[in-house]
Amino acid sequence: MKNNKSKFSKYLVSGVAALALAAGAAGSASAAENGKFRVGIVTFLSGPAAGPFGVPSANAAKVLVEELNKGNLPAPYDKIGINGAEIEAVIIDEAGGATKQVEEYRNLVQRQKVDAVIGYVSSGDCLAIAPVAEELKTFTIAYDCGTPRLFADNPDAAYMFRTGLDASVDNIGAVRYLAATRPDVTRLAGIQQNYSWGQDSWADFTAAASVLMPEAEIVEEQFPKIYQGQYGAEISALSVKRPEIVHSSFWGGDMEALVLQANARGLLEDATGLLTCGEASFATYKDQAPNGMIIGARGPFGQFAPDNELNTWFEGVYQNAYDLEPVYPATKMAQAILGLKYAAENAGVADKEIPSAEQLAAAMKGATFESVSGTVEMARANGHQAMQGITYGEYHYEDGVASIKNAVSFDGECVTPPEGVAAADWIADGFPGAKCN
Amino acid sequence: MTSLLAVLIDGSIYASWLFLVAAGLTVIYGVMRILNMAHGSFYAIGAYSAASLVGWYFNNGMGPAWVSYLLLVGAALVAGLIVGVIVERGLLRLMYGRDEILMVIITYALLLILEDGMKIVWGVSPYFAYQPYSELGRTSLGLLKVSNYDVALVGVSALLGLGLWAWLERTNQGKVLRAVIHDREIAVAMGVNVKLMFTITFVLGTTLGALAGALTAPAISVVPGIGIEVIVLAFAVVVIGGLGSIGGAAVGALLVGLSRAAAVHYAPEFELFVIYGVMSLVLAFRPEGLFGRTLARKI
Amino acid sequence: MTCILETRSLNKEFGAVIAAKDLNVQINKGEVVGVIGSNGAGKTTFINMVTGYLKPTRGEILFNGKSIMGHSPRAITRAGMARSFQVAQLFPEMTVLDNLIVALAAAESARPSFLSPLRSDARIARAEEILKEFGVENYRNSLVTAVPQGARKLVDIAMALIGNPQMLLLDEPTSGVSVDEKTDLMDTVMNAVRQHGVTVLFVEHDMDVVERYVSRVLAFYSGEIIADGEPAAVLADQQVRDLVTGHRPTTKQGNGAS
Amino acid sequence: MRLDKTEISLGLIALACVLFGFVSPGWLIFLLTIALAKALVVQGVVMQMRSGLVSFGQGLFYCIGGYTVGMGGQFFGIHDAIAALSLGMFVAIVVAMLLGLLLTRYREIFFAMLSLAFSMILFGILVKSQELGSTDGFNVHDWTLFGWAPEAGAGSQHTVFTMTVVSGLIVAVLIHRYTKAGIGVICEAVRENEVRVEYLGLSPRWLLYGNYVAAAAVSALGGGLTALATGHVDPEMAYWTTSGEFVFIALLGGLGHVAAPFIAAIVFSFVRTYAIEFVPHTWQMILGFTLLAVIIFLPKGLWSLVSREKTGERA
Repeated sequence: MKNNKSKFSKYLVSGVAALALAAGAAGSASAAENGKFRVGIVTFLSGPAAGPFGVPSANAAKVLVEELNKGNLPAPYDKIGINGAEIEAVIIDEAGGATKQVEEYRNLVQRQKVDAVIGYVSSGDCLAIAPVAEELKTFTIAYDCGTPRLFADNPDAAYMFRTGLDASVDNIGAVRYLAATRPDVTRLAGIQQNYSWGQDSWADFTAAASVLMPEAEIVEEQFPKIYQGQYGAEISALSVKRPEIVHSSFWGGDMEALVLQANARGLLEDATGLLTCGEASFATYKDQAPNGMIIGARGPFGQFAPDNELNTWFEGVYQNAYDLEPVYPATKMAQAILGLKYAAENAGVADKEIPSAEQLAAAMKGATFESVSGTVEMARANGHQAMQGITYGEYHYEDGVASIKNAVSFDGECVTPPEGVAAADWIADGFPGAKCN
Repeated sequence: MTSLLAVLIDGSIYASWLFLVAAGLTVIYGVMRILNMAHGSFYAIGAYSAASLVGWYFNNGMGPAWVSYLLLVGAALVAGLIVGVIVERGLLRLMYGRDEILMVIITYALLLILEDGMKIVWGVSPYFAYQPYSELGRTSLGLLKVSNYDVALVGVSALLGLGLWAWLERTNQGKVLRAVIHDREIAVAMGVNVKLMFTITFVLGTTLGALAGALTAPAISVVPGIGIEVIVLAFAVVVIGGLGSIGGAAVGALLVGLSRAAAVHYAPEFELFVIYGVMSLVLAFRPEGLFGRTLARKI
Repeated sequence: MTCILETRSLNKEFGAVIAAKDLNVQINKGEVVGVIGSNGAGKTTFINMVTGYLKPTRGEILFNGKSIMGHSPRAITRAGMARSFQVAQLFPEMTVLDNLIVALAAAESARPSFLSPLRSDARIARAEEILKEFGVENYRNSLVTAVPQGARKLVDIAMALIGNPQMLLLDEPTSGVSVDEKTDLMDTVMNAVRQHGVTVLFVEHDMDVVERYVSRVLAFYSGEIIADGEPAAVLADQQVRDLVTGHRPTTKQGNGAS
Repeated sequence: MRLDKTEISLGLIALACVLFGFVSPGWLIFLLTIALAKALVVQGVVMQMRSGLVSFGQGLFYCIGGYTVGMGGQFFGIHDAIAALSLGMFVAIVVAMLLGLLLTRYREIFFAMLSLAFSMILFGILVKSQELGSTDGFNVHDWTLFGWAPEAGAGSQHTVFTMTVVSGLIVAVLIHRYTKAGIGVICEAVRENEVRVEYLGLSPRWLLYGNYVAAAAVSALGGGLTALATGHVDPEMAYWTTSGEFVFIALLGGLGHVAAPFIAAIVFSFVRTYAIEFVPHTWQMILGFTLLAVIIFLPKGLWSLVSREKTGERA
């Protein structure tokens, strides 16, 4: 026994020493002193969010970085890489929960020495990362997560930015679309995944509906478990209440399964579906979604992105590389990368020099930059949150071709609460100061 | 009235699906005393095989639609057979005789491997095989419209359950298997080839899992992670019914299915807790599950 | 003479099988009682019921005049009735010494300590005395799975005796032990028992062993007691010879000791 | 209090860790903090494994510890880290005392499944609680230590690291004594032969109950420290896959020594971190193969590499 004990401490001490060595080695090996601009890209590579969001985003990042490094983009992004420095992307899986993501974020910044991080689909991950970004003073762009709490909980954020839209915009926009195209609707129902995203979406939607469509009533709401996949009972419960609109913030496999099942059982013939994330599966519905189903893209992304030069170019290279049209998560990733490039090239540093996080943040704050989705104004949350309009439209499928019809766009100021006002308060007060076209 | 009818219909449909998922799990446990955490992965493999085969069938020159039902089942049988044999011969065989809990953890490792393995084979994009689902149309019962495919699934599930029961109770092979379930040592002493019985059982179990996946595939989008979601559900059903009991799995599935449907219609806020609530309640009064056997140690 | 253990019309049914039928037994303090009967006659069932492992279907069990029906085995053990097992019930991953130390700690208190070490010097010393008393000191540091069957049986009995019981029930103490060792084993056990002044009831298949040590014999057949009395009288009883000992009132070989 | 060799070694290693904290890079400190905090949860799993029970729901107490620390600061004005951690352990003890009444009736698979069910019920409750941020959880910040507020960033990171090492040391010493004390050894005895324990006049159920409650407290401490270190809690802490990870680490280390869970947690963190970096698409597969390899080649866990104790002898 005695022998074992002393051997044990010897092992442990040598273990600790080995760790220290490994740390030192890893530290020096990946220090970003090779003149490249290192960007950490974090999105889902495994689990149910990988297919609809993570992989299109990672693919967009890969193809865009490749093209940027060749200097192939149209102006104003025709400079090679970022500010002339070649981009090196470190792609990390977002699966595994917030604790693990905080650990991986620290690895990215402190071990891999990235100059900026772009990522995060999950709101929980965004919320956990935000204070760490401030602590580590690292320029970070949340490209997709939608929680309003990102800046509400971190009002003094200096290094955290979001180029995607706040989720309340999705649902305010959805109600505005209904009010504009179907003003006579009176029976609303909803089915949401039972987690923050679904709960928040439904709260925003119902609040906005009670203001903009005062005649409408909520006839049924269902909150199945996320990733349940089987919605037989929920569809029955919705059907028997005869709703005219079925709102859902479902995404990915859940959404596709819901559309399949609800369509097969006639619910989507008797009622119109309204899917706030519906565009992400635009290419997969085929004839399994009814014509006239309302879909959104969480902003002017994917099918709803405008026909500007940048977007046409982006759709071209993406289609070339993957033989698919980019869906909204891909567009959003491209937007975040372009935002980073814009900030770096407007940070006032010499060519090929990599700006500091402070310089990047100063350049990004309140900036207006051109993107695949049109002009992006960093006009909310002290210049850290993008403000853009949102578009909804109807899905149509004829002769093997899917298209969008009856698209209606709403300006950013029409669907975004003014600076410093919480979405819930703004909705409750009847949208004071909203500027709609 | 409509909603009571809906609860019954939705409950039975969900129960039949649960039974399909749980049957393989309980068969494997009954004979081999392995609580197979990778069962969900076999489900997912079945779903992927079926969806990719049926998808391919319809994308390349539409043959008659009825062929696709054969393809669904065929894909599941082939996939379950191949994976089952590989896993049983290649891994589990090395592990027999280990602690029951250790076997759970071995299958947990298997789950991690298979989940990523599927990603390598099928990628992360969704697979669809909706044609068999929409082809059968639907039946209207007032406001309620029911998918005929779902109704057919209830029948398939019932037939499968009866078939399994008949096989165990009425055939020689089933009798031998029951002997193994009852007392493995005596079965060995009587000259039963337990190794062979284990292979047969495991392959049967994985094939049942794959079949459940394949039959579900037409109604869902086949994406990564679908297997993980069914494991805990299947466990709950099997534990409620009593580990190793086919009848128990059927009753457990009905109990969970009907309670869940009732919750969705009458008390949606409790839907999330229904399964664990039923399970805790049953176990509190019947620690071995509804049809589990109490085994007092002989001293 | 005072009665220490009494059962009144004790019955046990397993479904259709009757394992005990109207068992009325009175055992007095200081007696050494042998129980004989073929396999399945209900001997172990009787011990299991008396020690609380099996719940009787009907009847009453009194220990020192008080009912112990429905009490748990641990309560009955604490009340002063200990037992051994057909297959020695030990802690297979522990050494012989540790097995005894656990038993010592259990005898001291029903609530084991959270932080003070179990293997105290005092307990080790006491355990070593017991090892010597039972003649198994050579196996002190062996895992119990690595020692011979006889030694294992002795450890099993030693653990039962550690709690200073008033009564000890031995379930086939010599089963699985070679013929030559049986007498040694029983001598060791009976010496220890006599020092402690314990009432003993033991189940035994070997009639030699029975005759040698007991003052009274109970013969079981098919869940019933068919004879009760002096060994010589019981073993000479025709019914016992027909149903239990197989026409051999005194034989050298054990009967059905498998 | 007399310290034995193991305890002195543990103390020295803890001291070395704290000193090491001053020279190592931030990511490594964080990785070690989380690994050590998780190792405390694993200690709870191992304590139960010694008594023969495998908990697939230890995430319950991990989550309770984390949420109590977070809610203490957010809603009840308990900002002192020690007070919050103690409260977390207290809440875990109360919950364990209730659930233990039911759970200790079960063994093997049934215990595993029922503990899993309870953990999932907490998960469900948290998902339903929008005030607590539902699945997004909430941030844990602004905590103090004896009235002193460590500066944000590296300062607080170091403080948590030191606190975790010190807690780890205290728990390790206590568990080391616990396993050698009456309850520890007799819990092992319950695993090996419950019938014999019963016939020694002891109640296996109450032994397991005491052990279950003690394990819950240790795990809650780990959860609380994790919350302080990551600055965030969410319901995923109670999800069954989190509990599965704890069982994984427990097996990786083995039951051989109180230090094993710590070593295993650190090894696990490194394997996972590098797997995610080098094979971002198939890191789970790497973990699966690692687990299989350990079960096949090191059935007594990593600890068997350190200690070649003879199986026939132990003192």
